[in-house]
Amino acid sequence: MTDVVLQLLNVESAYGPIKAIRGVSLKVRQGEIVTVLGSNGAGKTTILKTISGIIDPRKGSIEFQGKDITAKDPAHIVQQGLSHVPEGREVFPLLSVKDNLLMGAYTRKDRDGVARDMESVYAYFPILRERAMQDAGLLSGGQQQMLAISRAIMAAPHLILLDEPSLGLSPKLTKEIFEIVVRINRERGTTILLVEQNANMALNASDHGYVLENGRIVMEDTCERLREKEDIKEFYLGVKDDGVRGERRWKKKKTWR
Amino acid sequence: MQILQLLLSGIAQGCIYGLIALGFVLIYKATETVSFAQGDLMMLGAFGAFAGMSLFGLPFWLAALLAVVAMAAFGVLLELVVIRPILGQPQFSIVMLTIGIAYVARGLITMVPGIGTDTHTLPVPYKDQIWKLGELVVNLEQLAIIIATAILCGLLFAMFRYSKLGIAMQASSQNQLAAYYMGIPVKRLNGLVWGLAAAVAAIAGMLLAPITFVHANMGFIGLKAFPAAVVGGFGSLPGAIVGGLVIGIVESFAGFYLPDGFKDTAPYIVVLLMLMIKPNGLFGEKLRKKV
Amino acid sequence: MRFIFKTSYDQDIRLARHGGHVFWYGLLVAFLIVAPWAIDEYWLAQLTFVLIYGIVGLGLMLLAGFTGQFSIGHAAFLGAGAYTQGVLTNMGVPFPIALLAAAALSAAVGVVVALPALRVKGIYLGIATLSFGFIVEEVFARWESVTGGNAGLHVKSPQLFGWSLGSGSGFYFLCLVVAVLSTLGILNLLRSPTGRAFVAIRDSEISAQSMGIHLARYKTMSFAISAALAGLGGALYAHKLSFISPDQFNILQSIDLLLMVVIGGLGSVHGAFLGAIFLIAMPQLISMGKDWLPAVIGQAPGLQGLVYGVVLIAFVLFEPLGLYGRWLKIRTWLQLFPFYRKGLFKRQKSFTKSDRLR
Amino acid sequence: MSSSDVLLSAKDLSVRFGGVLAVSKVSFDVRRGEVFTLIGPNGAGKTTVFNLISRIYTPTMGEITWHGEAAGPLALTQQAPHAIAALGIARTFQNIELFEHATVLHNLLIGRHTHRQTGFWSEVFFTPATRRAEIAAREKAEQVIDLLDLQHHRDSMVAGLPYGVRKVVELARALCTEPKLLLLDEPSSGLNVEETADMAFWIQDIQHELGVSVLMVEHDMSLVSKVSDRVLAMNMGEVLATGTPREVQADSRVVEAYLGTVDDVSSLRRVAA
Amino acid sequence: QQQQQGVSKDEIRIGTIQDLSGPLAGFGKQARNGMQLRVDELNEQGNIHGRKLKLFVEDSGYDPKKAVLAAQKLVNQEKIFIMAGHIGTAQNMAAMPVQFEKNIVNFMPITAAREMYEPLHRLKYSFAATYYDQIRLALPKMIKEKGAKKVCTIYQDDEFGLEVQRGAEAGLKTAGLELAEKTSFKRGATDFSSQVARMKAANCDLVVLGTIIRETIGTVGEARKTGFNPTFLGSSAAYTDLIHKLGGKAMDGIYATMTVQNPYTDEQSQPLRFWANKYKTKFNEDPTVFSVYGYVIIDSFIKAAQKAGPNLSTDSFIKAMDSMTFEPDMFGSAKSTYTATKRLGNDQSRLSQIKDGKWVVVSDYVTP
Ligand SMILES: Nc1ncnc2c1ncn2[C@@H]1O[C@H](COP(=O)(O)OP(=O)(O)OP(=O)(O)O)[C@@H](O)[C@H]1O
Ligand SMILES: Nc1ncnc2c1ncn2[C@@H]1O[C@H](COP(=O)(O)OP(=O)(O)OP(=O)(O)O)[C@@H](O)[C@H]1O
Ligand SMILES: [Mg+2]
Ligand SMILES: [Mg+2]
Repeated sequence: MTDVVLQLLNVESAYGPIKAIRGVSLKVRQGEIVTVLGSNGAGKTTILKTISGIIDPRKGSIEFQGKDITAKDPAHIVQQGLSHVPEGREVFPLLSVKDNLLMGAYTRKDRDGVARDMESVYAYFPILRERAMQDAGLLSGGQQQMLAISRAIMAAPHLILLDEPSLGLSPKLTKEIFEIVVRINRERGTTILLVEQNANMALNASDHGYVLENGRIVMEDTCERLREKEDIKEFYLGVKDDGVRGERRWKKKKTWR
Repeated sequence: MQILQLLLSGIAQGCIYGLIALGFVLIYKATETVSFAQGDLMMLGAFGAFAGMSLFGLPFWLAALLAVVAMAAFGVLLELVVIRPILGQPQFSIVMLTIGIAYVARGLITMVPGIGTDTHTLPVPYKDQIWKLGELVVNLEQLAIIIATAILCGLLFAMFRYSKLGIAMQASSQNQLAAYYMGIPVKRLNGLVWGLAAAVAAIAGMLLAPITFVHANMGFIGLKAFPAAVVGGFGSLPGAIVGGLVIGIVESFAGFYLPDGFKDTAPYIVVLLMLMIKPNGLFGEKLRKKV
Repeated sequence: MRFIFKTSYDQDIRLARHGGHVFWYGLLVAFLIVAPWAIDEYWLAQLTFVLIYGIVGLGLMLLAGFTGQFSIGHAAFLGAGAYTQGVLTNMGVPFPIALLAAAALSAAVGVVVALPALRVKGIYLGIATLSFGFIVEEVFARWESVTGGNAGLHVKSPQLFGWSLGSGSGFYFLCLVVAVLSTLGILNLLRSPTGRAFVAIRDSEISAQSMGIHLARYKTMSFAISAALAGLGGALYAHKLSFISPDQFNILQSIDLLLMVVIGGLGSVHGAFLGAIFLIAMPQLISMGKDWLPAVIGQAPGLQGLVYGVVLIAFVLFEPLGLYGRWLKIRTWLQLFPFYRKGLFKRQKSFTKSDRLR
Repeated sequence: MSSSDVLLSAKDLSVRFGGVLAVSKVSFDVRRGEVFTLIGPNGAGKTTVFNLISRIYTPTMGEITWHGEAAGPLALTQQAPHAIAALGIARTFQNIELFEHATVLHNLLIGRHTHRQTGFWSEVFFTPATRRAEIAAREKAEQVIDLLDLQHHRDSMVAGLPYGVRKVVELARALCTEPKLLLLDEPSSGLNVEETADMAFWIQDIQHELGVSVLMVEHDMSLVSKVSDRVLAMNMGEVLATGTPREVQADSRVVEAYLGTVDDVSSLRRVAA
Repeated sequence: QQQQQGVSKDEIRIGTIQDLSGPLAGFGKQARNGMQLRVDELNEQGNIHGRKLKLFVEDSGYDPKKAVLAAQKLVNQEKIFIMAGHIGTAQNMAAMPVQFEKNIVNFMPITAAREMYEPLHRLKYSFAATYYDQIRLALPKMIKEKGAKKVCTIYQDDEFGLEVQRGAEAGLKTAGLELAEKTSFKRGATDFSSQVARMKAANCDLVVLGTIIRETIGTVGEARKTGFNPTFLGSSAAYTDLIHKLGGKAMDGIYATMTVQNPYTDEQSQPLRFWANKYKTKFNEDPTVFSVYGYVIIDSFIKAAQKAGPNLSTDSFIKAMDSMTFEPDMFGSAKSTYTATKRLGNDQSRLSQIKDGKWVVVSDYVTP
């Protein structure tokens, strides 16, 4: 299983004059879970948005399943079998929860499959079944996050881009979410590109990881090996010298900067 | 009897407002923009049917059909050329665009030599026919409007409520970004919506033509349909009809019983009262951002 | 590119950010002062109209561009000012007092409009103001004993300390003074807590409220100031035209005013005046262009509307930030020359979200 | 605990939206100078409690009393929504509600609104007093910028800031109102471990150096244990448990509903396999 | 003596402001064409003391503000000698001060409002019998002929409609009657049911129409449908061929006052038919009364300018005008005379009726 599902080559994106990512190259292989770590404003969200065509890159190219999707219409890209769980939920506030889910399956033609997936989504998040007829805009923050993830599952895509799926979820649900992510990956063979602040969880769930700083990829490795790195431990896992750091008020500079 | 007759003409007039308001609501529900061009699209549709009948000598039904189809195509084209390039910009820009489109439509028609500046009649087959129910007089032209309004409203309502397409249209109006994420072809749907709106406008224009005649400024009646849409609640199709009826009936009675001048301002007074009592109209959802 | 190193808070608060500003605005004011001697009567009259509309635009800009409340009935305020001025001047009330009364009465009307407007937003607000505009127009037409009804009202030329300001340049200076003072007032307001409160309401009502901003009060205030400026403009307009009738303050006038601020550039004070220049110059340009076109087109009725619409569409399509936005780009280009990069102003894809939930 | 210690007390709060009882008979006290945290599963009603305090919703039952005034207790439910900030209650929002088309500095200055001293006409003429007031407002805003390390973003438009920075800006804006009670809705969501640690320091600084009481909703248990004095756990609108962070985390119902039993995250791989 | 503005050795500049984009764009265009036709005729066939005519047209869109701007442009920029045939009451009211400031005559504006010659001003000349006079004079005659008992009016809620309504009141007074019902509508209205219902409820047997085209048809049509059949009397504003062209059979029988005759291209009178066809050839559309107005205005100007002599100036023009008499022409207008104190050519009109889809003159000039 080494065929590459998604490949970014030297991608550069900008908001007006501000460059958000510079020369990012990364690869996602079939059946893998790949994670991108990085602090605030590193450009993680920008990478995902560039992939799904929400932002047009200035330079570089993006290939999905061997086809070039650089700067294509987002709807077209999604129809190729790629689904994106955006930062900030982005539910359809005035549609019912059920209609939101149906919209998730917009690109699908198989009614039975959709109905089956609807059931499995309801099984993952029973609260959604309970609120099926409520306007999605009235759900609590976490409930909306569940809905956003479910919507992506409903699309039955080859590749899911997850932007901070655990944002605003309770500790219990956070764990459950990662379980679901891993399960979807194993059971359906869905490839996943994951952006997450909860590095501990992300590194545990994923196969491969990239570290992004100031719009550049500064590190890339398997997750096992990444977990062992000192900087990762200190800045992303927060496990190292708790005592020293606990009293220190000044940010220690990361070594790779 | 007097009251019944007034009620009847109020209802007939109200259906006209409702019919135009349907167009507003259609566009609003599907794109969340308010189209100031709806009245002028209506005018174009009426001119289209007029051209078909008197310039090319087509029979009414054929001309009507052609006008609707042509207007639908025109709507799609319009979307493609002027609206799509700024799709995603604040809705207000699109509202401004529709004002521009209205100016252009009116200007273009007025410029057609020998036709544009004149008033014309559309020789519909049911012209000037009346039914008498006892002392009540029912105008066939108005009856046609009432029936067509009911049918259109039903169809559009069903589309938005039950069809995947209709729901997707609403989805793209509520959150375009998310609609793209779902793979909804937002642009194509948008084209469809404008095509549909133009077709509805054409139907309205042709139904209206026997009553108001065909002329470059007939679109201004749209200004009365705004209050109708607001009274009903801007996002609601049945609301548009009910709002139209309220306005029509109020107008009719105000014209008969109140001093001069009230007939024309009554709709606007009703709107202001409505907004004070029920800011979202009769059928509008109570909307509030959850934080 | 000019970088400004700030060394004191004053620098942040000042109206003119740097020497360049002082120089260019100084030049502009100097030109405006010598204008009556520099340009011929016709153009001076146009310039006067620009100033008058600029004052009205300033008010609408405050309301629509800075507070986010769109009014499609602004002509009503213009009319309120114009009629107050007309009636009072004809009664012999001294000019400055009539002018103040016009502004005050318009402001009062603005407060009345704000009442229903407080609870509604977006399109509902638009229709509420539109309705109000219709009703006010009807009042002008019906209240014949005061307004002269549809026959209209002749307005005597203004007198100030025994001087007649009716003449071209005298009246021009009057408009100039009012315009400059209103602009300064608005600029001051915008750099103070009140102005910030307006912007806060525009961006997020819910957090403005949680910051302690009394939504109702500030919206009302915005309507009142906006109406007062429209009233001032209306008063000057009444003198400039010396004849007012209800249909001068109809929906088309309101839409023109709205177009003016949009084309000028929403959310900038410059935009109000740029928009006014556009509004006045446009018909002139069209009628000039007419002669160049073949008669079938050039002489056809409706051409003006067509061109107007096309220009409006072109603006929205190519310069959504309006004339001011265009100017900013040109300025940046000049400042960066020759280092300007092509992609600098490339528009990113953007996406709309429901306005209904705000 | 004497009653003068209490800053805000909620008693039997309930609110119903259609068929959903979002908050049901919730009572708690926030004491002066403490960090009080609400935890609970998604949809438990935590944000709704905040919205009740900041008067975005009105409770169907129960009352909230504010003890921050010298004049004595005040029924918060009688206050207008915009009056809450003036009492000294500032908040942040779960989904971030900033003034997008304004700079960070501008956002903070709006936070100074309740402290404005200038009148309309003095602003129109920009009198020296107004100028002085403006400078004073800026000085205060700069202090907050310093405290929260926002120098870098002072003049950036909020619309272009990354999620994490916006969270901090929102906190800064709330601090600019010089509150007595600060309501923080999930301050650390979207922040990584390092940034969460910074957030913890800031909350402690706010508590100790500025003497502001904090009422917080948070899902990150490490942050909760580090900064909170007391914790209240909710589920389905009702109170599950109250106590020190340690006590609440040990509560079996809290564990079951909120924390989850599978404790070892590395188990994920095993689940997968 | 200063050089007269707008008059050079070989040219006289005439300005006009028409509605070319607003609600009256149709009329505006026809009036302009009529004026252009006469200007071209003159330039082709001769001159006025060696001077050709040049016509400057501006568009007001029926908006007073634009009318002022247009007037300023014509007066200050194009340096016209005279403003002729400016359309619209409010537009004229707004533009006149601009003209008068520069001593420019407002010559025969296309509006039948009294303000066009009242109060007396040396620069005002008007040619159209006012709506007020038309109705005031015609109504008593109609009442007598039809034996009407109850007279009602429906009028457009603007200065035009009000003039008709005032004329009706004045006319009724001479007949010793009062208005039985008074209804109005706003410009652009399309629904007249409640107004008609009110007049029907008042049992009116004669209705004075302060309406223009669509409103005339709408009102009469609605009345016929509901079985309400009084005598209808309109003003010259309702006297256009569109009434019967659009309204069809239902319009038969209504009366209107008029000052000039509609130039049907199959007209009986030979010169009129010739003229109508010439117009049609040139502009590719049928002429209307507005074309006639435009033509007649320029024609009158030419006559007066000829009389004023080679030294054409505002003063000499006024001097010539104040002793002018225009004889009845082929369009059916009455003889009109001007003096220093009488600035309305004549106040008379004839009654016409629609018979078999065509306007037919049914009375001679009604004199008081
Ligand atoms: N709309 C925008 N306009 C201008 N700059 C932007 C915009 N959005 C993002 N940026 C800039 O791009 C950079 C990368 O942002 P991005 O949102 O991709 O970061 P991120 O890694 O996802 O951060 P976070 O963890 O906070 O979500 C940031 O420095 C940010 O300032
Ligand atoms: N305006 C409203 N209308 C209807 N239901 C609402 C409304 N506001 C909240 N709810 C419901 O009330 C419940 C509590 O919502 P709340 O936002 O308080 O949850 P929360 O505890 O903050 O959850 P989270 O941790 O996910 O943010 C949810 O089930 C939500 O759907
Ligand atoms: Mg991000
Ligand atoms: Mg919450």
